Formats: sequence, structure tokens, C-alpha cells
Amino acid sequence: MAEITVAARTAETVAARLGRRYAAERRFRILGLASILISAGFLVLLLGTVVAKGWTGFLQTQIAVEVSFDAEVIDPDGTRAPDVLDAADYPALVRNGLAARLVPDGDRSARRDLSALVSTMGAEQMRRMVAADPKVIGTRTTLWLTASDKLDMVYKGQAPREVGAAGNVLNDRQLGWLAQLEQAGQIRKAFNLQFFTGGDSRAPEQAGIWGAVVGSFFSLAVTLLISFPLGVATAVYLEEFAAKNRWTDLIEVNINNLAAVPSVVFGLLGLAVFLNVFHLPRSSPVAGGLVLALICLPTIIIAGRAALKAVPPSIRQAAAGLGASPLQIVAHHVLPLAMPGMLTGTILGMARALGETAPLLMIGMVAFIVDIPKSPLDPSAVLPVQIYLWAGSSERAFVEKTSAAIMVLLLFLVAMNMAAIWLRNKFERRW
Amino acid sequence: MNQFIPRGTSKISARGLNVHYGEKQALHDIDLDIPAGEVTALIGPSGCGKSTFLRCINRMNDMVDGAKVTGSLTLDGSDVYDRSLDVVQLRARVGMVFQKPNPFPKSIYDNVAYGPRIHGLARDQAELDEIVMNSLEKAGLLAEVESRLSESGTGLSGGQQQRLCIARAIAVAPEVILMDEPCSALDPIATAKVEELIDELRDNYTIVIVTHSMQQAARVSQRTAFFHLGKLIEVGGTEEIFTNPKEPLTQGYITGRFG
Amino acid sequence: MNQFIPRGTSKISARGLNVHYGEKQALHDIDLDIPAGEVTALIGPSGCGKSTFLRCINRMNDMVDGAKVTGSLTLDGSDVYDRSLDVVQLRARVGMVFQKPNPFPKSIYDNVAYGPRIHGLARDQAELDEIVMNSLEKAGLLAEVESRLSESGTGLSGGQQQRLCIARAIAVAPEVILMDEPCSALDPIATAKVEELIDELRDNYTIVIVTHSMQQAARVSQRTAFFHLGKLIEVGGTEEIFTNPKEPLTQGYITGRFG
Amino acid sequence: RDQIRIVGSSTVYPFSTAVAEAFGKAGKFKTPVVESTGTGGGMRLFCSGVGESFPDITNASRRIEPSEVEFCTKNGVTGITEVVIGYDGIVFMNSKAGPDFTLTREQMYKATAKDVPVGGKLVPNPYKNWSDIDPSLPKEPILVYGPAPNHGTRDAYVELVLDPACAKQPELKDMEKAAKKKACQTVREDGAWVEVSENYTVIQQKITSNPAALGVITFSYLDQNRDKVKAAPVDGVVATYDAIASNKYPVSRPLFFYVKKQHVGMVPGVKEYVTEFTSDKAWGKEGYLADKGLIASPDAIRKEQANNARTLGELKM
Amino acid sequence: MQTVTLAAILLLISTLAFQLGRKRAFAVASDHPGTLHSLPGYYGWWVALWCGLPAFAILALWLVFEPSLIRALVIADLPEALRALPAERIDVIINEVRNAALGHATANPDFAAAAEHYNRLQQTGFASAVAVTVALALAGATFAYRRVHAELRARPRVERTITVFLVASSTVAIFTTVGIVLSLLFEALRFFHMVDFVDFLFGLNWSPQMSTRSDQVGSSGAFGMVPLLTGTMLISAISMVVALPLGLFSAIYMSEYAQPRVRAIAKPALEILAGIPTVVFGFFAVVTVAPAIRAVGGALGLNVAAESALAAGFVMGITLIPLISSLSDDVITAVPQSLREGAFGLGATRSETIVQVVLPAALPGIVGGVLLAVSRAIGETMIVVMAAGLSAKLTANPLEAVTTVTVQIVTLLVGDTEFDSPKTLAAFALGLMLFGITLGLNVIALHIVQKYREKYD
Ligand SMILES: Nc1ncnc2c1ncn2[C@@H]1O[C@H](COP(=O)(O)OP(=O)(O)OP(=O)(O)O)[C@@H](O)[C@H]1O
Ligand SMILES: Nc1ncnc2c1ncn2[C@@H]1O[C@H](COP(=O)(O)OP(=O)(O)OP(=O)(O)O)[C@@H](O)[C@H]1O
Ligand SMILES: [Mg+2]
Ligand SMILES: [Mg+2]
Ligand SMILES: O=P([O-])([O-])[O-]
Repeated sequence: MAEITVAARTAETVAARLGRRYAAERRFRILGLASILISAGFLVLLLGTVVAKGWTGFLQTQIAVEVSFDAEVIDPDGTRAPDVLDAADYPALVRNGLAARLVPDGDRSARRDLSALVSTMGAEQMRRMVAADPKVIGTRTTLWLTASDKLDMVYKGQAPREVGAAGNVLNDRQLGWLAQLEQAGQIRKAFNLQFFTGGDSRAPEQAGIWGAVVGSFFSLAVTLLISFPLGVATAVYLEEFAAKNRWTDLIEVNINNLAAVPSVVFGLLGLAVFLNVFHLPRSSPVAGGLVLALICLPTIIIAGRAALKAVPPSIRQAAAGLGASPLQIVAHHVLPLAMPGMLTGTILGMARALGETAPLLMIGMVAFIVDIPKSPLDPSAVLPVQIYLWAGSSERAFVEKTSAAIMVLLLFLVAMNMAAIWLRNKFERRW
Repeated sequence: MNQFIPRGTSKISARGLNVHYGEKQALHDIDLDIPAGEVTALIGPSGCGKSTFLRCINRMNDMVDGAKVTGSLTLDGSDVYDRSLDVVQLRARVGMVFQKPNPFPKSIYDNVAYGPRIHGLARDQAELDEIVMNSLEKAGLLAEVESRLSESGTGLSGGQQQRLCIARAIAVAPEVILMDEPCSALDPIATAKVEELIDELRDNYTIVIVTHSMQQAARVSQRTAFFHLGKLIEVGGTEEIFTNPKEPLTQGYITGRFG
Repeated sequence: MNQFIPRGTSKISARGLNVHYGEKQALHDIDLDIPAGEVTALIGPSGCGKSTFLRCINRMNDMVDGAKVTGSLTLDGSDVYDRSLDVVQLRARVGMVFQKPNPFPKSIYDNVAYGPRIHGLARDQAELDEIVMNSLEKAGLLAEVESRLSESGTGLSGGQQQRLCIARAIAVAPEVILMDEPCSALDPIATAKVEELIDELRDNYTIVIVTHSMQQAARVSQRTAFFHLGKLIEVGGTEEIFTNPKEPLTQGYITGRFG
Repeated sequence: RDQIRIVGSSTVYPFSTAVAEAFGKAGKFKTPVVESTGTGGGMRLFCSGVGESFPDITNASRRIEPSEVEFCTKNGVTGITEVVIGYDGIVFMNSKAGPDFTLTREQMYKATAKDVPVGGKLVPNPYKNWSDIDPSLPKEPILVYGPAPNHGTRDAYVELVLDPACAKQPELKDMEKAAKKKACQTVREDGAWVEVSENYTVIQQKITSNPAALGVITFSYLDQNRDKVKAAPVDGVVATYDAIASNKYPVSRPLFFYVKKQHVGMVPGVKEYVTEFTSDKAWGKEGYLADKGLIASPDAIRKEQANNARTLGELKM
Repeated sequence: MQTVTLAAILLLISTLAFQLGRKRAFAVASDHPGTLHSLPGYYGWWVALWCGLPAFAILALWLVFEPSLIRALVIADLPEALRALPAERIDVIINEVRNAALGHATANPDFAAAAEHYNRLQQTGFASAVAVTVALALAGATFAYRRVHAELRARPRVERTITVFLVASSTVAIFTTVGIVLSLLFEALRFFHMVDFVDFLFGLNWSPQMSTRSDQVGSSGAFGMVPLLTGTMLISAISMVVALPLGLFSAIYMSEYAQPRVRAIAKPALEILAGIPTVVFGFFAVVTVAPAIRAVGGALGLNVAAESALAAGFVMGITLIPLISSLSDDVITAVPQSLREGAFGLGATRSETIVQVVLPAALPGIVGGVLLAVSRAIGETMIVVMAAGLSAKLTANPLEAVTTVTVQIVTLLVGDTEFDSPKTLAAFALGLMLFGITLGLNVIALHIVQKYREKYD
């Protein structure tokens, strides 16, 4: 009966400590929940920052300017020769148009201040109008011209507007003009088409991501074309054909390690081998795509092998029992069943490749490239590198452009991830 | 159909106990009394709900998503599923030994000391040492492990591991010990040792044991309950159940016609 | 010890067959003749090498890393392990049905049509249709699935799936059908149907079946071979083996003393 | 290759890219690819050879050195045209949020040279805070972001700040020439002087995020970022357009670019690019480069340079 | 463009060959029913392979050698005077000729002629390429077609070809590793010719910006990587301080506590966090985190450098949370349920079970995961390039600016392509060290993780 008393004492002691133990339990649980919330909080903070800083990047300030296509300036000799029309001093016309409204006197510094309000795109717009139809020469018309980045910033409220404020990007005189324009209803915000159709530019209001998007597209196309067949073939070989021996062990160890090699090292490989030995063009999507292909090859192989492993052996046995050859077993049964898994892995690999930056810096993708690439051999930027370049640019307006570009990049990534998740959920089989 | 024993003497007592796992009902309306100081064996074909019943007693089913228990189950007359009852305390009173020996990946000493430590049963190291030694002794393991208390518990043989698990359960000084097929992963010699141990423990603890082996039930238990498809078919003295079952189902099972 | 049947009438014939899995020897020196047009059952306790022997016949062991086969095994007198023999062709002649039904995750039609397709057995669609229908008919499945040939084969019940696998094997018009515990995953009713089917198929095919159930062996087979620990202990007419085994081991096994 | 490749000075980079963009917009040729490598780095690339894989134009913020011409010649780069595009001042600037600096060149020397004379002896630079050099300076740790040796601005800094300040140190007067050069021109390596290579926006970035740090950078960066940074007056002169144009500001120098004549014709558009660069609408007093902070040369010089550029006059050392 | 057309044509011919081969097999089959060795399709493939493989091989060779061939021919045809020029000059001329051939005007009549020649050559060249490859394709197809007969083992042959492709593919991984090692080693060895290996490994000064010409005074050109290593370690350590608790606790909460609903939201959120490119995090560090840390530091009266190790490490830590959490989640769920039940059965609370039973059991796996994360932190580039400092300082103060191995690799190589100065080559030596360190960590980590998995499988 001694045990009974011991048991009774147990109950008592346990009860006495229960409060403290449950408090510890609660604390622990809160720690866990807090960790998740903090992690999620960072995600929200990051996305919030990006969206808050970047959404205005999709808008662009424009000002209405009455310009005259002055024949004296454009084509003094009346030749209408395209060369002459092209080379004319359109910026002066824009300046004159602005000056006519805002500054009666013509002092030099005022005119400089004035031309700092509009983007050079205005002059370009006029040039194109003349080139398209020389008949406009000699007429006057009101055009909505793209504002300069500084005016854009102030008008959007991302730079101070009070006269004399610290960190002013426009001087007092320019701020006065802005008020004038606003009063006259000659300033507005419009959708920033240039951002989606343009290439890089040193002028923030002219900078666009299309060049980088096309560059990314070309790079990823090269990556996909190389890494997908190679990855699938390797996975199939290792999982379905290779005997277990030293050689296949070596390959396996290799793949596992390559998956964890820092991407900047792949950049060094690209520089030393693809550029210096094979003389692929610098800054080109071919070189970039090749490097990225090597980077995501292990991912694809590992995902592919997992997908192949998930196909039950009974399927293979059934096919073998009917007299299918090993390749037929793979081609008719195993691969089709493993394909969704392989595609998921490939999409995730591509998503990673889309965001890779460091190795591309190594192969010269940091150059200033304006033209939209026409082929994978042309120099081009890619989205993440463009983001890096803009993030490092000193103009305040590039912060907004950087954030907007990040939004576009994340959009692509989310789309790719969703596609992968959708694929996984749709085709995932539990055997 | 059931043979009730007087309520006062029963340690554990189920009335109208139903258990659902999601849609599936695993136990139907069980009325069962388990007397103190005896070994009660639960037998029946696979999937009949033996483990489910056992795990109701220390509310291990709480951990299973979607498990729902209705009806009443009392321990010493107080409802186990009462909201005011603390499950930690309950489990300190009701120890459990599992089918597969599951020593913690710690030293043998720490394995046994674990329960007393979390419940604060020992005031000082000496007391803890005493509890550990005592429990190992009772589990008949002390002689075998005395010299290597600081080695890992997972390094022991299967039978030793299971006895270690029993020692671990005893160390908390529970009133009831539940055992779910404690010998099914052991070889015959280890099984014999554990059975012997159960027999010795009977004096101080109420023991409920689930077993697949009718021989084992016959060897170690005083009472036997036969489950079938989630229903309690018959319960009674072990002797009687095995020699003179009342229900034809029981008869069929113990003579090996099904299961 | 073995009862040889005249070589001429045996479809499959093993002489001194040894199989190793890496270090481990799974079959020792097997001499066994399997006559054409009969059902031969292989019985014996778990791990005795029944499946291994069966899988030697259509060289499924080729797919196992480290499996090594020595000795001779002939099908219609020609060596199955001859280098010049094409394993694909061999397997077209020797069909196989597995323990767990394993239909392809394709339509019922495609399941059955797969074999004829890869072997080019049908010249046109009509011919293929005929083969498929015929095979389903022979497998006693046609009535049940006729209206849903384009549905997935994995959607059938277990018994139907197993008969689908048999239809699939038949579709290639093999001479021999190997079955490795074809009913162990099925319920009694489905089992009965499959057994019935086996009985019908016997007229046209040589069937070798591995089974755990002695009742099943007795029901479906004309000859029975008893394996023990990788050795062939006894082979003979089923009737005789079950009523009057020569070897004490066989006796012990069929009376349930071990296994 | 049918696309011009331009390398070289980070100082000229903003101007070069502006011209490249304008040139590309005209639509007749592809937009040149411009990389900012620093004057020295650009020269090395430019002079490494003739052919597809070598750049056509290099920008420079100092004149080409005889040693570089030699290197060019050695590699077969024999025809070079030099164009002076305007002027630039080297400014010492820091964030608007930071303290105000008023500096002399001697103070800059003392702040950034590796070894400085103290008490008649050349010792490793002991100054930690600006106020250690002169109590009138802020009591902030010395942290200067400056260009690496592959930059023309670095050479200009050495030539226009370190050497003159050094020459005034009596302790160094009697030193042997080579040793003196080394003593005067070596900058600190203890972390007070941080070298930035290839890209001035990095300096820009670092000083905006680090208000107490000073950046050695060029006028156009100041001009374009007046909302964020301010420049320290040097020897009492504030860096303004006019002060630099009139040569009052002590640390100013001309900017250049160099054209590989052998590539004219080989790569389409080189000549046209030069023409665009040297047009008044670009480098004129009211041209778009002036908006970017280029200090235009006097009209006469521009005219002469434009002529020389368009006729691809040979470089004369 | 032309080449693409040619490739398309070859592909078309191969397709035809496939059809023909198949037809032929059918014909053979109907002559001798039941004797065909393989399915007709395989005969088709066999013929198509014979048709396509050699043709495409030749096409590939042609693509590789065409430029140099035409170049040689054009040079041979240039006027004597031009031909005598040095090689670089000829290079220029050829480029100009090529541009002229593309339609850019040229002033030099010699070049115009050469351009014409170039165009002609290219046309003939392409014509002959077309002729040769198409002929080869046809020949191959005919050869194979003729040999289609019943006993032809078409399937094994086709399959062997495919298998060869599979095997070849699997060696790419090896070639990649070999490529990495060789390219790093080669350039690093050149570096070690100029800089002493021991100085590099144990030197305390890093000041790589050397003068670019002989008549200039640059920095001393010290290449001691210790400050870089300590900087890397400092930032990695900070990142682990952030990531380890957050990641581990997230994993614990998700695997042990969370309702399925919470899990369904939290898991994808962490996956999104894992999928965000690090360049975005770098931007985040620069515009949000670093200023915030400075502000907090300022408020506390601390002197925080603009590119403090803390900011970079902190943000890097955020990026590592998902990695640690998912690896820990894996190992925690791999701990057998029976251990948890054992603890619960003794009356342990959930947290007691986790802390005292589950975590110790999962420890090796978690350690492996952490090592992987550390290796990732060491190799991470963009965040530190954007948010960490440039000057190599030997300090353990997280509020100071330090630089890392990867930052130096990038700054040394971006924009500069001179491969004869130690400055550039140093990047490769650093790359080699980085490769070595991460490789070592990975091998150990993978080993631990694998061994741990085996324990419970
Ligand atoms: N976690 C669960 N979720 C859903 N159903 C369960 C769960 N655990 C058990 N079951 C079901 O409840 C029924 C009773 O299970 P229980 O484990 O109690 O049977 P048992 O008698 O212990 O069988 P065995 O002898 O095989 O251990 C079975 O049908 C089983 O499938
Ligand atoms: N792939 C393999 N690798 C190694 N050993 C194997 C393999 N397959 C079977 N064995 C071994 O070979 C022996 C014979 O196995 P086999 O599967 O033939 O037995 P069986 O009679 O079919 O048993 P069961 O009735 O359990 O199916 C067993 O000891 C088994 O462990
Ligand atoms: Mg159970
Ligand atoms: Mg078997
Ligand atoms: O203009 P720099 O980049 O050479 O200083």
C-alpha cells in the first residue's frame, strides 16, 4: 500500500507545478507563433516597401506645351531633306515653347532651369512628328510632353515641394512654374507606357524595362533549351538505367554539391570559360543563359529524380512483364507519369534563374545597354541586373523605377510559382 | 452481455463510450469496468478498437486530429474527459508502454529520470537517483544496466529497451499502466522477461494490456475483454473466457477460426 | 527426391538453378519441370524463394541489381538465359500477373492494348479492338467494363484490376502465365472469381502460380512444388502432395506446424 | 560587330551615355554599349588591340599618358584621335544631412595620404578625426570614398591635391625623387580612404547613406544631386559652373575621349557618334550635356576640337 | 536565319525518312508476316537517325568552321598590300568587310570588292553546306532504307543511340565541376605566381587596387584574405542569429502546433519569401533596413556605419529563414511519432516534449540544415554587394562596415577584363577559396543530413 501513498504524493506534486508548466508551454507557443508572424511581417514589410515606393512608377507626369514647328529652326533652307530635319535643334523648340508661357525674359539660367522641367523625349517626339509628316513645319500645336524626372518627383509628391525645403530637387523658380502649370491645368499624370516599352536610359523618365524583359526572356529560353533536356536525360539515366557504382556515385555527389555552389562561382566559370575560352559575346543572353543553365541543372535533375522515384516500381514491373524494353518502359510509362513533377522542378529552377544576378554581373551584363535585344547574341540587360543597376543609380526617380521593376519581376516569379504549385496539385498522385 | 463488477472496486470504468475518427466510428457504446490491482487483457482481431480504447484511458487520442470521444470514462470515479481534469496530471497517473520500444535518444538514466524531472517529483539529485534506481530495479533492468547508466537508451537490445520504457513509466509512480502489445516487437526470451515483470507489477499497479497473442493474455491477465469490430463482445475472468466463452464470436476467435 | 516428368512434355524445365542476390543465395540447385497446359502451384513459407523462382522464368530478376542466375532454365527446350535470346521476346511469350494489381494509369482499353501495341501484334485498329475485347472476355471482365473502356484502369475495384492485369497479360497471347500471389490483395469474392478464371485459362496456357494459401493451391493447381529455405523439397501432383506428402517438411508445412 | 563599344572614365560616363542615347534614338545606328571602367581601365582595354573584341572609343578624365600611348602602339593601336569635350571639377562632397566642411588641399592631403610629416618626420597617418587635423573641422572620423587608381580622377587628385600640398611640406623637400613621389602619392590603406572602382554611383550612394563621409567625385555628380549632397569649398572657392569654367576652382581639369581611327569604318557609326558628341546641341553651352553637368569649353576651343574630331586628326603628344 | 531554315529542311527530310522507313517496314512485314524484329516505328526512327545525325553533325561542324574558312579565303583574295598587314589590322579589315557586306557603306573600293567576295563566298559556302548536308541526309536515309529488313534489330539500335545520349547528358554535371575547378585553379595559379600563397591565406591586409600603369603610384597591393574571411564570417554569423531562431521556431510551430489552416497560409508565404531574388533583398536592405538600423543606433547613441555588417547580416538572415525552416520542418517531421507519444504518455506538455525529446532527436538534422544555410550565407552575393562595405576591416563589431569575399569578387571583376593583373586574378583565387569552403560545408552537411535520415528510415 506504500505505492498508493507515493501515487497520491505524485498527484499532489504534479498539481503544484502545473501552473508554471502551462505558462512555459504558452510562452513557447507564443515564441513559435511570433516567429512565423515576424517572418511573415518581413515579407509584408518588403512587399509593402516595394509597392509603396514603386506603384507611382507606373505613372508619368506630362505637361502641356504649345510648341511651334518653326521653319527657321527646323529647316532654314527649305530643303526638307530628311538629314536636315533629323538633325534640327528640337530641344530649342521645346524650350521656346515653355519659355513663351513661363518666362518672359530670356536669361540663360532661367532657360536652363526651364529645360530641366521637360524630358528630352519631347524633342524626340517633335522630331518624329516632323519625320512622319513634314507638313507640320510652320504650324503651332499643343503637345503633352513627358516631364523631366525631377518635376515628375515633385509633382508626384516624392520630393519636397515647399519653397526652401531641405532636399529640394527643383529650385524656387521652378516650383513657381509648377504652380503656374497646375493652375492652368497644364500638368497631368498619365500611364507610363515608356516604362513598359523602353530600354534602359540614364534619364529616369525615359528608362524602361522592356529591354531587360526581352533579355531575360532570351536568357531563360537559352537556359530552358539546355537545362531541361539535359536535366531530364540525366535524371532518367541515373534513376532508371545507371547501375549503382563508383561512377554514378561520383555523378550524384557532383550534382548534390553543384546545387549548393554559390552562384557567383558559376559567374567566374562563365567568365573564364564561356567568355575567355569560347569567346561568346560579352553581356549577351547566350552567355548568361548558359551560365544560368548550369546553375539550375542540378535543381532540375534533383526534382526530376524525385519525380521518377515517386513512380511506383509496380508500373515498371507491369510493363517489363509485358515485354517492354527499358526505354519503352521509361518512354511509355515512367516519363509521362513523372513529367508533372519534372516540369514543376523546371519551373522552379527557371524562377530561380530569373532572379539570379551575381553571375550575370561577372559576364558583363552591367554595361549600359539601351537597345532592345533582337537576338540572344545581342548585348542586353536582364531584369534583376536592371534592378541592381537602377538601385545603384543616384537619381531619386530611380528608386521608384527600381521598385516598379521589382514589382514586375515579382509578378513574373509569382506567376511561375503559381504555375508550379498548380501543376503539382493537379498532377500529384499518391500511390 | 457485460459482466459488471461493483462500481466501487473498479479503477477505470467506461459507460456508453463511443469513439469516432472523423466519419469512422472506431468504438461503439463500450461499457467496461477495470478493477484495481489486476491485469486486464484486451484481445480481438486487428482493427477492432483495442488500442483505441486503451488510448482513451490516458487521452492519447486527444492528439489525433478528428478523434472524438463521447460517453463517460472514469478513473477512480472522476471523469477523465471532464473539462476540469488536467491531461498532464492524468497522464502522470496513467503510464503507458507502447508496442515498439521507444526510449528517448538520451542516456538510460535520463530516460528514467525524464518523468520525475518534468513533474518535479524529486527534491534533489539524491532523491532522483533513488527514484531512477528503484524504477530500474522494479523493471528488472538494474542489474543489466547498472554499469552503463550514462549510455544511450537506444543502444540497448529490444527487450531491454521495452523494460526501460516500463521503468520510465514506473518512475512517475502512476496508478495505472497501459500497455499496447508491449511484446509484439520482442523475441520469445525477451517476451518472457516482460511477462514476468508484468506479473510482478500487478501488486502495485492496475495494468491494462492489449495483446494479439491469446497465450499471452492467458498467461499474464486475470481478466480479459474481447473486442470485435469496435464492440465489446465479452468480458470476464481470463480463465473463464478462455475455457468457457459465452459468445460464439469469442469462441470462434479463441479457437482460431477467424482473426 | 524430385519427380521428373519426361523432358519432352515439360514446358519449363530447371536444372541446377541457383540464384544469388549479392552475397545471399536465394535458390539452391533447383531441378524442376513444369508441364504444359497445367497449373503448377509453388508453395512454401515466406522468403523460401518462390517468387525468385517464378521471376527467373521471364527473367524479371534481370531488373534487380546484383541478382545472379546460374544453372539452366529452359522454355520449350531453349535456354532462357542464353545470350542470343531476346528478353523482350521472352516476356512476350511468358506473361506475368503480380501480387498487387498494377494496372497502368491509362484507360482500360489502353491497358489491354499496350502489349499488342509494343509487339506490333495488330495490323490495324480493328484487329487491335478484337484482341482487346477477346482478352477482356477471356478474363471474364468484358461484361463489367464494356461500357467504360475509356475510363482509367485504376478506377476499378481490386478484383477487377487484377482481372484487368490478367487480360493485359493474355492480350499478348503468351504461352505461359506466371502469377505471384495474385489473390493475396483481394477479398474472398474477388479471389473466387480469379480462381475460377485461372481454372478456365488452364486449357490454353501453362500457368505457374505462387500462393500462400494451401487451400488455394489445392483448389486451382494440378501440380504443386514445395520450397523451403531456397530449396525445392518436393514436387508432385497436388492431390498427392496434400494427402500424402513424402517429405516430413512438407507434411509439417501443410499441416500448419510451421510457416 | 555593328554596335559601337565605349569604355573608360566614370566621369565622362554620364555624358557619353547621354550622347549614345541621343545617337541611338536617331535610329540610323544601334545605340552604343557604354561601360564605365575608369580612365585607366578604359585605356588598357582600348589599347589592348585592334579588332572586334576591343572597344572603339575610350573616355578619359585625364590626358592619355605616354606610357599608355606606348602600350597602344605595342598592340598595334596606332591611329588615335583625341577630343577635349569640356571641363570638370573634382569636388569633395558629403550628404546634406552631414556636417559642413570647408577644406584646403593641404587638409585633404593630411587626411588621405598614407604617411604624413608630423614633427619633422614622416610617420604613418595618425589622424583619426577631421578635428585632429584642424580644430575648425568637424569632430567626425575621417572617411573618404575616392576613386581607385584606374580612374583619371585619382590621377587628377594626386596631381592637383596631393602633389601641390606635398610640395609645401618642408620635411619632404630634400627627399629623393622616387621616394618623394611614393610618399606624396600613396593614399591611406587603414580604412579611412575607401577606394571605389568602375562606378561612381557607388560613391554617390555611400556618401548619401553615410553623412559623415566625404566623397571625392566629379562636378556633374554634384550638379545632378544637389538635393542630396553638398560640396566643401576648396581653398575658399565653391565649386560652381562658373568657378570651374573660369578656372578659379583649384581642382579642375579637362575631359577627353579617344577614338580608335582603325575602327572608323569597321564599326558603323563611329564617325557619326563623334559628330553627335561634338555638335552644339550636345556639348554647347546650352546643350544637353550642360544639363548633365558638363562644363563647356570656350566657343573657340569647341570649334577647333569639333573640326579636329570630325576630320579624325591624329593624336599629338 | 539561313541556318535555321537549313536545319528546318533537314528536320523535314528526317521526318520524311522516318515515314519512309516505317512504310518500308510495313511492306517487309506484309511480305513475311510475323517476322519483323521490331515495331515498324523503330525502323522509321532508325532511318531517320541515319538521315539526320550525320547531316546535323556536319552542319554543326560547318557552323563552327565557316567563319574562319571564309575569313581565310577573303584574306587570300585581298590585294597583296593589305594581306601583308599585321594580323590585328587584318582583323579590322575583315570586320569592315563584313559590315560592308551587311550593307554598311564603305569608302574603300578594295573593301567593297572584298565585301562582294565575302558575300559570294558566303553564298557559295552556304550553298555547298546545303548541298553537302542534304546529300548526306539523303544518302544516309537511302543507305538505311535499303537495309531495312525483317531481322534488322532496329529497336535495340535506336535505343542504344538514345542511351548514349542519356549517358552523355549525365556527364555534364561532372564537366561543370571540372570546369569550375579548372577555371578557378588556372587563374588562381597565375595569381599565386604573383602573390605568395601564404600571404594570401594569412595576410591581414586587403588592399587590391594596384596601380594600372608603371608610372603611377597605387596602393600597396596587399592581398591578405583574413579580413575578408572575418567579414564574411561576421555577416554570416549575424544572419544565422536572425535566421536560426526564427526559422527553427517557425518550423516547430508549423509542424507541432499549427492548425492545417494556418499551415496552408504560412507555408506558401515562407515559400514566397524563399523565391524572392536576393537583389530585391539587397535593395530592401539599402532603402529600408540600413537607414532604420542607423536611426535606432543613433537614438541609442551608437555610431552605426552606413553599410554596417548588422544591416547586411540582418537582411541576409531574413532570406535564410525559409531555408532553415523548411529543412528543420523536414527533420522534425522525420522524428518518429512514437518518441512524442512516449513523452506525452509520461505527462509531458507539448513544449516539454519538443524541447526535451523532439529537438534533441532532430538535432543532427538541424545542424546539417544550419550548415547548409551557413554555406549559403557565405556564398550569398547580391545582398552584401549592395548593403555591405567595401573596405576590408578586421573587426568583430557588427555596427562597423566590413566587406566579404563575394563583394570583393564582384568589385574586382565587374567592368574589368584585364587578366594579367593580380587585381583581377585575385577574384579567382577568392572564388577558389569560396568554392572550397562551401564545398566542405556542403559535404559535411549533406553527410549529416543523410545519415540522420537513414537512422529513422
Ligand atoms: N488515427 C486514426 N484515424 C482514423 N482511423 C483510425 C485511426 N486509428 C485507428 N483508426 C481506425 O479505428 C479502428 C480501430 O483501430 P485500433 O488501432 O484501435 O485497432 P486495434 O484493435 O488496435 O488493431 P491492431 O490490433 O491492428 O492494433 C480501425 O478500423 C482503424 O482503422
Ligand atoms: N531484390 C532482392 N535483393 C536481395 N535479396 C532478395 C531480393 N528479393 C528477394 N530476396 C531474398 O531472397 C529470398 C527469397 O525471396 P523470395 O521473394 O523469392 O521469397 P518468397 O518465397 O517469394 O517469399 P514471400 O512469400 O514472402 O513472397 C528471401 O530471403 C529474400 O529476402
Ligand atoms: Mg492496436
Ligand atoms: Mg514472394
Ligand atoms: O573619370 P575616371 O573614372 O577615370 O575617374
